[in-house]
Amino acid sequence: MSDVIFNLTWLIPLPTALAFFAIILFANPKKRLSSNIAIGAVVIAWILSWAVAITFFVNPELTEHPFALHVPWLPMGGLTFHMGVAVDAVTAGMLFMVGFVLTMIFIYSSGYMTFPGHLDPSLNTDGLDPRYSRFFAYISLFATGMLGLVVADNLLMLFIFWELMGLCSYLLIGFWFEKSYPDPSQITPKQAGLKAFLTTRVGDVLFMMGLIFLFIQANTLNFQDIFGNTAFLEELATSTVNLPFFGSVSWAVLISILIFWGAIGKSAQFPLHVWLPDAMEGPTPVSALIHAATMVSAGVYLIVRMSPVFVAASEGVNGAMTFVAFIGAFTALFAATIAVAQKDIKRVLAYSTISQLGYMFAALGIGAWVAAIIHLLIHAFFKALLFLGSGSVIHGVEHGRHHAHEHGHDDEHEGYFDPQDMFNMGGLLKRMPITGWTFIVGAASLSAVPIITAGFWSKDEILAHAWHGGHMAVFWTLAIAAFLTAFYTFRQVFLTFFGKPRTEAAAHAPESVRAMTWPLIALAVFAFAGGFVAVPKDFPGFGAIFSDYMLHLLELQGELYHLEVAPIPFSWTPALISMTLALGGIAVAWLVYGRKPLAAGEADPLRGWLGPVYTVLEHKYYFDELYHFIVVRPAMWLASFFARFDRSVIDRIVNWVGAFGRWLASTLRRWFDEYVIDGAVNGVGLVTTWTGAVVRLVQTGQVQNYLLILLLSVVVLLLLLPLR
Amino acid sequence: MTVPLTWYLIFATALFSIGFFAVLARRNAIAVLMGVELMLNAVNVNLVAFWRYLTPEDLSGQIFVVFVFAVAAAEAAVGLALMISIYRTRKTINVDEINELRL
Amino acid sequence: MDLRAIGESFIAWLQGLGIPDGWVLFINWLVGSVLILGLALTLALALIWLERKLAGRIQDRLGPNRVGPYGLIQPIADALKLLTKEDITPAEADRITYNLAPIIAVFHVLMLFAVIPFADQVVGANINVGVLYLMAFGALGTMAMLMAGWASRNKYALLGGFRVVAQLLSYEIPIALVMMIPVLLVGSLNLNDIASGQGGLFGLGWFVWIMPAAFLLYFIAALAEGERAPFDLLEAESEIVAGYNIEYSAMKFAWFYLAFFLNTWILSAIATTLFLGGWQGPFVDKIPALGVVYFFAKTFFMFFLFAWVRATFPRLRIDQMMAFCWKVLVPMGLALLLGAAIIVKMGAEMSWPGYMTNVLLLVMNIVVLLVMLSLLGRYTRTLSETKNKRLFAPELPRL
Amino acid sequence: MVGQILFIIVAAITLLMALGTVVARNLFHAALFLVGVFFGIAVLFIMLEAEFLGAAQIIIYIGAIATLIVFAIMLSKNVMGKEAGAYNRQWYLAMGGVVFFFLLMGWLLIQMPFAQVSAEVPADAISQIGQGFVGHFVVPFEVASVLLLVALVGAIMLARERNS
Repeated sequence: MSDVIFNLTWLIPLPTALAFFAIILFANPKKRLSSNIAIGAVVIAWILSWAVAITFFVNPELTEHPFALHVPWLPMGGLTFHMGVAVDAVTAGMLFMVGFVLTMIFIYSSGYMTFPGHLDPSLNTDGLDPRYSRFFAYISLFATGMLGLVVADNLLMLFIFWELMGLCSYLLIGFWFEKSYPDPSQITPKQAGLKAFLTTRVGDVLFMMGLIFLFIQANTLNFQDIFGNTAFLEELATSTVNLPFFGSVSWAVLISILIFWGAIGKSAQFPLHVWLPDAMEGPTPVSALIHAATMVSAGVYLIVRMSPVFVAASEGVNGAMTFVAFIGAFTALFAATIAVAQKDIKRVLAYSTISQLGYMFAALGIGAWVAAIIHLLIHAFFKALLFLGSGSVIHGVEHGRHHAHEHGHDDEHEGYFDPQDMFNMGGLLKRMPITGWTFIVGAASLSAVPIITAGFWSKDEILAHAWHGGHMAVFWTLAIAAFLTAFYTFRQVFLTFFGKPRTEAAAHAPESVRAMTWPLIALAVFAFAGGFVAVPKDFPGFGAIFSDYMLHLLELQGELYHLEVAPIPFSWTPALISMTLALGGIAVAWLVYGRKPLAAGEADPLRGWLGPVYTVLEHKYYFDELYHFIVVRPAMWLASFFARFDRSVIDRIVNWVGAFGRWLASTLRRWFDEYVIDGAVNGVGLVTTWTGAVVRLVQTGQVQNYLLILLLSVVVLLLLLPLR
Repeated sequence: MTVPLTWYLIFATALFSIGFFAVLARRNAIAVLMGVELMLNAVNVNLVAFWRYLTPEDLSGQIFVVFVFAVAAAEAAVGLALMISIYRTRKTINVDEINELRL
Repeated sequence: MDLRAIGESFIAWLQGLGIPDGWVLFINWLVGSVLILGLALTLALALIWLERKLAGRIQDRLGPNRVGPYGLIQPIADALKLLTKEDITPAEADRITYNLAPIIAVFHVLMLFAVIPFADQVVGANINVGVLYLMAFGALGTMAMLMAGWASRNKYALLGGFRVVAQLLSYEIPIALVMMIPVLLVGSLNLNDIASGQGGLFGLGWFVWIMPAAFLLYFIAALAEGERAPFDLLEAESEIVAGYNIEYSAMKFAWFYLAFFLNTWILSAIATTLFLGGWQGPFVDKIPALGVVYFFAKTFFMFFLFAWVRATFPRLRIDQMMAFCWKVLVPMGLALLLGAAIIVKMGAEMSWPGYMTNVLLLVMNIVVLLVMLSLLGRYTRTLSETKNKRLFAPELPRL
Repeated sequence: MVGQILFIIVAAITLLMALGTVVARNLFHAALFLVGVFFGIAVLFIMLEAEFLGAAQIIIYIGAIATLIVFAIMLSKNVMGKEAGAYNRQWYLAMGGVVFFFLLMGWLLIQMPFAQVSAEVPADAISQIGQGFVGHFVVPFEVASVLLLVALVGAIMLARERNS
């Protein structure tokens, strides 16, 4: 039975791919039809992925023999790339999450992608975005990429789907490419898409180099062939290579670091994190789907997949894992600090995403890959929920603004009204109860409110690992980040939902349509309850009820790949620290923003208390400016230098050569032309005429002549046979 | 099996040569087509003889003959249709009078 | 009373005379051939009388009744008359071809007798490609008529020759398709096997019961193959004055005449073998000689049907004849063959009980027949509507 | 021995018929000789114990192809007249080439050793052929059917009266 279901695995990415082609080729003019096709396809994919995932969950013994199915694809000399699918515990978990989240966001999008405020309303015919169909085509293609990435059984396919997602990300960030802002320093969707694409390109190039090195070493890119082969991993860890500047490192370290750069780019880790906040220029479902739940977590997924290589990399020289842990922990804290000072509702969430992904990488770096994958899954649920909630809020505020505009309560005295600015909101809980409460559930989960939220269990797992493994630096970094997380999350909640409306738009914001609220509710359930798969076994009370199922499954899988996944004993110290920090963060947020809600036009109280630090944080540590200075400016300067060089040196040489050529030509022309060229042309003509006259005799136009010649040739050949 | 294989082959060669002669020398296109049919039949005889004498267990030889039948039938149908068509326009089907392809 | 035993005892007797084996075989074949030939020629006389008599009765006449009792000697008298008449060859005729044509015409029919199983194992040549053999020598007949039509140097004869090609070649396709169906059901091309595959109590195993549409199709196509009314366009007296055999007279005409009647009888015999169970009948397993009786009874019944149709139906127009073949019979034959193939194969794969396959085949046949009839009905309705609308319809709807 | 005599008789008749096909000035006679050749080859097939092919040869070549050829002769020639100049100008060259080709091939064939096996033909040869068509040779079989269909349509299109 399970085999029958697993044999369907390869079908999972197919419906959405077909939906993409169907929409692009046929359904484009019909908007509702397009969205229905896309939703139908993703629902099929969802059913298939849950069928596969649940089949896997109920048969834990399958972990010993993961399902794999592949067919030959690209023969390359002696080797053949295989195209195939594989299902193991990680895949099953990802399928469970991805299928569900995709479906929820697709449904949400069908409500969200109504006419945006910045466009000319005269274009509006049916209340839908002018490129509604195209949007669904893109996200269908994206869904294909994500599902394909999850089920792929080799790195080449993974890379292809990875890049496919990159493309979709670019297309979707710049979806509203005609949008522009009065403030020229504010990034437009077009620029944001370009920025995301180019930034991730840095990581992807390094990733590809890593893949090439790995392929050279392993002669295969199939997961099981690489990870199941301990001898090979051993060899990878011991054989070394000499690099300039870095000296002698093992192949494992080189490959791991290169591949990790791919993850850094995709998951927006420091220092390639700059694209993700700007990616918020895309439609909010895209932010939820790509830049919170699925694509950015693909980096984490990749590193989880590659864990055996990373473990091998840290055997001799303890380089790769430490690097991962450092990048992760640093990013977690770094992004959390920035998030504190943002005023755009989506940017806060974007930095929060970066921060949470940092958590996962930190967990991977300290070897707690089980905790990382669980946090990945749970984070996807609540972060998707938060993003969708923020989208709902933005939508509501925009609608409220239109409403207020029509009724003469205009508050656009500053000219441009930003519907994403939290300081323009307030008191929305009353206007949008479903959005509000689900958002609060997501926020609680993100802030890791103890015991009752999913986020608590997964985050606690990471902290416990760090504590138990003695990685104190990592532990404290993450702990501070956890405090900040709780603070900025509830800062957001209080600013948005509590107090009194600070603008007319917020005062008139309506609750969103049902297509948007139902996915919120569904996701809220998971954001709340999903964590119980990660309750440690010996946690008092709960541990006995929830039998630590996911951990168990993943541990079995770890054994398969020879990863050490000894379950850590529960200890109170880190748990209490994490509880305290989370509740403390919420409490501080309440003190600052909740107790005395801000009035309209009032500045952030933090600005006064933090002073210049706040400005630095508000400007994201000036990273954009830094990159502008060290990368963009030199590149521009170099370009203009080369342009000048081209004009002043190369052009002159060329012109001189040209002038000389013209002189030479005019001198030689007559003589050369008359005798050589004319002679050659006439000669060719004569020879052609003469040859033609001779050869013409052969072509009689009569088939039988030709056949006779054929016969005579065959006879001659046969006669030559004995002479051979 | 008293007849040696070589006899069949020589018979087929003779038939083939006769057919080829018709193809080479007859003026009428239908006669040329008949020559082609003779050649195809010679090939069939060869195929069957080889099948019978070399690989009687494996019936590929016979199967190939059936394919030759199919090709011959298609060739006859299209060829004769062409001839009728040419006859309508040129009032002749003598091959040596049809030399449109000459320069 | 086993007929096979008679043959074997004959062989044994010959061997007892001390004749070498090769010669025994030769004599055996010779005797068999002579027997079959004699049977065929005698049959022809009977058939001519029978058909004329039947046609007479059906058309409310007496038919031949002057020579002999009930006119029984009439065919012999006719034969004698033909033998004594002047044998004319047109001056411009292509002599060899002209003389060869009637010989081939009779030759191909007589060759067909060789594979007909008159009773169990009583076959001239029990070859394992019997059905193909029938088709092969059936095709030879076209050649004979074409030769006759061309060699006569007569416009009507040539037109007859054209019609021969058009009609016989076209109707060979549905008849070949439908002849393949019993082959499919039995799984053998051997005619004796096909006949013995239709056993069963009181003829319930005859293929006509489970493939009635196929039988009907065979019957219609056989009418055309046998150049019989309503498909006797090849010789249509009122149009092309007897067609390809217009110039033939005396004995050469007699050959064609003979070939015509024997052909009809052979077509009946094939129908009997393929669809009516051949020599099968009650108690035939006890007394094998009964098989001959049953076989001839069924064949003559079929012949009676042919004669009946000939005596009652008017002749078709040539375009109707062609259209009927290509637009009705061929699709129907294809549908039947495909359906039978699928059902037989499914039955074999899923190991259904035999009656299940048979019932399905019957249902399939009836469905095909009904679909065809409803299409034809719709066509005739539009035809009559068009006629009603405009009295002088310039163009009839195409079938 | 009997087989050899039989073969020689059949082969000789067939070759004479083939020569007749090539030599006959009257195209219709040529076609009739061709029918004789086909018949002789069918006999040879049966002598080679390929009864299926023998029957198929008669059905297809005599029943269809020869009939078609005769039909085409009737449609395309002045039926009542004789053909003048049956051969083109290169016929002596062709004759020489063909005879030389035959001698050369015959010489080569006599030299050639063949690994003959003397096995019986399988009893279910016909069903094996059928299974070959829908089994190992299914693709060529389908291609052949497409070829025949295309030939059918093409022949109709080519031979159709243009102005009707």
